[in-house]
Amino acid sequence: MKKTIQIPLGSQHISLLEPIRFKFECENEKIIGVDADVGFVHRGVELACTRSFEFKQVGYVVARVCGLCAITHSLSYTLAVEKLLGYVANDRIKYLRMLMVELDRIHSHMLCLAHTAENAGFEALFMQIMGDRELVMEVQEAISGNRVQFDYISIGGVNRDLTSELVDLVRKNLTTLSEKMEILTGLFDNNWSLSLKYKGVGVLTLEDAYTYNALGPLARASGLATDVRAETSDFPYEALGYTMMLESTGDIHARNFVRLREIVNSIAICRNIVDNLPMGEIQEKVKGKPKGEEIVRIEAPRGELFYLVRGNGTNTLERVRIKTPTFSGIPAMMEVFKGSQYADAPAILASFDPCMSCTAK
Amino acid sequence: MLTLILLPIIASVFTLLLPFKRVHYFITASVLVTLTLVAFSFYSSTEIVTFHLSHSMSFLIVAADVILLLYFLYQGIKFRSANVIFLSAVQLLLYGYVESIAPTGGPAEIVVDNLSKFMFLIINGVGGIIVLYSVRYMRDEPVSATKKSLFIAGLLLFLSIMNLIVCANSILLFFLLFEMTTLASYLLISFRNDTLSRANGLKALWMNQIGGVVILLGALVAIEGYGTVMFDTLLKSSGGMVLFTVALLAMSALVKGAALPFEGWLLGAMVAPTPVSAMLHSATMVKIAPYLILKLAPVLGATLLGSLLSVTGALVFVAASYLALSRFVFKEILGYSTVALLGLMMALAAIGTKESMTLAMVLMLFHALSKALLFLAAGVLEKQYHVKNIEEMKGLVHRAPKTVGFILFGFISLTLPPFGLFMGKLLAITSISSLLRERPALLIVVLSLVIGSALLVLLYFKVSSALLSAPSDILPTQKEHLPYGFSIPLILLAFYSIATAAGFIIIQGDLFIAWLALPLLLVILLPSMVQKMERYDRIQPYHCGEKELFDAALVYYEPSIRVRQIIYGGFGMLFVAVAFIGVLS
Amino acid sequence: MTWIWIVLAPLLGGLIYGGERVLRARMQRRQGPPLLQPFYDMFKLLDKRTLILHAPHALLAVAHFFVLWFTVAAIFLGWNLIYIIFLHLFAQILLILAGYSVRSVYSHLGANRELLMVVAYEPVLILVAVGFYLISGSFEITTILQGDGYWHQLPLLFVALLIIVPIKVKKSPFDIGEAHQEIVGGIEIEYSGVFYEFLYMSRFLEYLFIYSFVFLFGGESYWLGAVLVAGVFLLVNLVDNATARVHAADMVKIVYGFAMSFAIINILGVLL
Amino acid sequence: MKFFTPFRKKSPWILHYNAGSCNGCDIEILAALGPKFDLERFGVINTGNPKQSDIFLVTGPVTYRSRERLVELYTQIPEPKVVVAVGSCTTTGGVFRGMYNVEDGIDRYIPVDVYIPGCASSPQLIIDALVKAGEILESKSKAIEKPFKLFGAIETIGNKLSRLNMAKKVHDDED
Repeated sequence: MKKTIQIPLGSQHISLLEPIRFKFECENEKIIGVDADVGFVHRGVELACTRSFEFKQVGYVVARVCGLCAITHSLSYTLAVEKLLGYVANDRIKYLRMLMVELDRIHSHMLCLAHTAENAGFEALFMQIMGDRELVMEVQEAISGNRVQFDYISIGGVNRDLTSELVDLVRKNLTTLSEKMEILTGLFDNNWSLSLKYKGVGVLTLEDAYTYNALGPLARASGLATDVRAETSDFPYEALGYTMMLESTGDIHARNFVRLREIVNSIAICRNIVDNLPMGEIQEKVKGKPKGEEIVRIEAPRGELFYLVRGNGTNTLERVRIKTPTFSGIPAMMEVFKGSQYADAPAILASFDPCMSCTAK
Repeated sequence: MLTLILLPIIASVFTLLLPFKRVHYFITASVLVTLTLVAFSFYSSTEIVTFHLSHSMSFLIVAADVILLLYFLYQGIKFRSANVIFLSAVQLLLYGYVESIAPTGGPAEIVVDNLSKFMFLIINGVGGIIVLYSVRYMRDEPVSATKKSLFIAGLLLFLSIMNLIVCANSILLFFLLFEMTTLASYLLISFRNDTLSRANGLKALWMNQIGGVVILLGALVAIEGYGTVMFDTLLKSSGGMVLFTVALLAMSALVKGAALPFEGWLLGAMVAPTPVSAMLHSATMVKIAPYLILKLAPVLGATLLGSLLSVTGALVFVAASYLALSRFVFKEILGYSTVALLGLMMALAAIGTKESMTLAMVLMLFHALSKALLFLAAGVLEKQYHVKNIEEMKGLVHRAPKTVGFILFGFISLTLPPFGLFMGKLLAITSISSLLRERPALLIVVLSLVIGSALLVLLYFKVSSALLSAPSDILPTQKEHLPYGFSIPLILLAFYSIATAAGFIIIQGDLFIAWLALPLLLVILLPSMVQKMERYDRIQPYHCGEKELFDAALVYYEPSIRVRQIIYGGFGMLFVAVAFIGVLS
Repeated sequence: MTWIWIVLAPLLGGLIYGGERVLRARMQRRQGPPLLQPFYDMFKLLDKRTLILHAPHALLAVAHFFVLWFTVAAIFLGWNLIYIIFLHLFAQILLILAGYSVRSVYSHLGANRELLMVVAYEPVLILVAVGFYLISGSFEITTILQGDGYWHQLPLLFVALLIIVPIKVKKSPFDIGEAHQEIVGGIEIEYSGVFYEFLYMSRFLEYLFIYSFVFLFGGESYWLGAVLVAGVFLLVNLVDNATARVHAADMVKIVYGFAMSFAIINILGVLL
Repeated sequence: MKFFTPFRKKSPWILHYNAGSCNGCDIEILAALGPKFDLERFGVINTGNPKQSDIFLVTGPVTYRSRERLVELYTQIPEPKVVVAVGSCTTTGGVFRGMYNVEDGIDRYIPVDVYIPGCASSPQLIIDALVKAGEILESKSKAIEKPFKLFGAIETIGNKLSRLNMAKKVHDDED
């Protein structure tokens, strides 16, 4: 007796930004089995980095692995190469890089929140968050010259300086944004229909988070305290007001809340950065060719981003290995899908904030 | 009158004597034509016919009753069924006592009134067609030729039993015939003689025997209170005990009508060959239930008992429709929907106003036609395509367009205007609404009517969806070969449905109702327009850009065990409450 | 005059829909499309190449539209309310059959949900009709419209109707039948060109159908009816913009738990 | 008909497909639908369903596995239709040009009407392109537009079914 329906979700689907294909085995609309396929976006970036590009270009190539966390990709790569070359950036460069990463985190989290709301059928909330998000986009465009692919970081520094007008703009927009965030937090907490759609839905338990090695906001929403910003000392996060946001329930609501609170935290960090910006050069000459092997971990908006770079003393690198946070998020996601309703699937998917182009490279 | 009863008996003898060949078609067809004509002539005449039974006949009846009960007892012992043994013994004792105190003489034992004439129409019109159909159906059944003949002869005999039961005026005669229908269902359900059939047959036996017991109890009370066993005398008298008798008889109707919690026997009956399901368990035999309530309705109207009965019936309508959604076997789905609609008919009959009784009769007629059609079509699917399960029926419209067409027609006639079931429900809402001010309890009936109808629509279209779901590209549909033995009964039934629907509209004389038939025109026009669509290009369905085809299954709702317990417990209590209220009033 | 209204019914519904899209955009702090956008869409759809899956699928959508039009015409002509509800049910059934008739998963899911919606709102509609009957003594719309305002006698029934309006006009929180992010429009997914046009226009007629029930609560005072319709229209759009889509099961629970019990309480109140 | 053509540009419904992009352009399309840029002013609806779309927005350099889906979706859009290549890598392959799994732009598979440069294309550019696409839409006829290459399912069905006119015609042309 066949009682199950197969429901496809993807590779093209209106609730998806990127191609990923799920095949749900459902009883009525209750999901009992999932089959996932993530390889639609594979372009072969890793190989190309060691064949067709010189190591100085690779920073801009790996940024194209993913548009949402482009800045963290180029930062990780740059840091790795700088370590190979024995270069340590000055504080101003560090602060500027951090500023961009945190701004990127804000816009990425807001996009995720908006997308989750849209996929839960709440169009007005989507519009509201997208409207507020433009405040960050404006700042990013003003600082880097581009809205999405910033190409801000280069080996030995950053490409543009932060002028005092820009500092004013950052302050102004972030103040407005933090007011909006309070409204949003209240909305996410109190809306009756959102609580039906979010609370207790798509629960990733702490054990599952351990088992499947979940990273980033979704691990923190399950109560797993993991954040590279607290674990490494490449950047002075603790000094600039970083706190780790933890939730315990692990449902969509918790993930949203981790993101909401991280946005608030990132706003605070950004303000601290522009308030305490040290003086110094923004671009320094770095000489030599990378030789040896180096590992770098950076907290991208979706969790730990891992880079391995190996050079052999020539202009072309020997190996670039990228491991992205979504890669380990997908098995966890498949586990969460089982037992939930198909009607929730798009919202759960969006709340995991998967980045397929990161995963498939 | 005699024709109706004797002709099937004679025909059955002929069927047994003559070998299983074309001659059976001839016999059954001629029986069908004669019976239908006679029933019609009865229906058009207005006189009320009565018969007195002679003394020897009465003796025969007693003897038949005792033999029958002893046979049940024997079957109970043979298959070690405690329920059957116990109930048979109780019945034997009760029957002996009742017969000993039963008064003799009095009014006629057989009265053919308007209600009986109406029932004749259903029994002979629909039943005859089913017998005709069963000739072709049995040809493919893997049993011996004698058994095939026996089967048809049995069905024919059953017709005459039914013809007699609807004009029985004596409760005791009614009891005998009631038990004979029980016997018929027992024998026909266990016809295939495997373990499952046997078990279901015994289940049907003991459940129906509960009905027998309450009838005897009713007779007992009637004799004690009024010294009569005749329906008409009883219904004319007044006073405390009448309602108790009526309550007991109504309980037997609930059992026969497979109202919850007794729906088990009717569903078990679906293992029997399809003509049996069609004949006994949807078209004719179970109609005894609403018939009995209709007979009792003059007393019931506006009493607490009447309200309780109609509420029970209405709740059965909802609950059975709901339970049906969890089923997969096509015939079981039909069975559940029969249970549901019988509940509705009883509810309407028990309200007891003239209008609601008419509506109950309308529902009976149209339900018999539609359900018979559906069951026969289900039989065709079973024999020709070997599908029983609705999951196997996906896209069957391509393989069997004709049969599927008949099934869809059946569903349409059960749900849409201008067919009788729809009109019946529609008018019922109007007529019950006008009673609401006096009897607020009927609000439950209105509600159940609406919710139940909605659930039934859900059910039917769940099945239709399986039949219709076709892939995008239309290969030329295959020509379906439907043997005449199957197609003629189906066409006859469809024709009857349309004709009666048209007749009903004309009788109503309401222009609006005629307008309601207009959407149907659209449905009829659609197939002819299909040809014109050739010029449009075809595409594949959208599957998110993927190329593989995904297969959808049907929705189903599995009530949890707890919900089931609540439903059965509730209906058990309602069943007991009927007797209780009867005693109180 | 009535006949002109009947012929123009889809256009009237289109205006309501266009107004609603503008209103929704303004509520989301956007400029939104022009008021006549639904008509632009209609004309564009007429000009597309028509691709179909198979003939019955396409034709059932056409039948759905015409039966729905007939239903709306019956409302304008002041027929029996119960007949109208059942005619509407018939139109819905045609649509659901269309959804089932193709081997497309989303279409099937949409049809399943549409069926659930029918099961949810149909009893409430009938109860509303029964409520009108109890006050006015007739199911005929012409008679119902002669009574004085019903909303003070049937306040809870009005609330019950309010709950099911979003189901019928496919608005959050009950837009489960369409649910673009889940099942990409449900039944309408496989339609294109002219045949999608029919489904697109039947949405306009649905607006007229359900809002005319609201209008009836005004009774003989057409002004009151119009005010009620405008109020409900605003309210429904506000709620649409303040809620996410709930599950199908939740919808059934809400409708049966609240709308039905309100309706029953109100009717019992009238009766006793 | 002449009467209807002006309405095409007033209601361009879009279908968005990511054929291997870095999702930079995709989020910009989303931003363009948001309240600041508000594409719905122009009557744009993101239908997500090829059968009701007029404009096919493609992002990404077309990876090996997404090309079949690309063509499948393209054939499901009824004519008149316009294809917009969003972003540098969609038009030429961009930074990914020459990578082993990349097909260097969509115009190897389907005819493109509007190319948008930029990495990533900004919402303003996307709006501009959609307006342009609307104009092109007006000048198109209802004649069948075929992809340059067909894959798998459509081909086999085209062989099997003479009545699947569209696939058949395309197939005949290829032979």
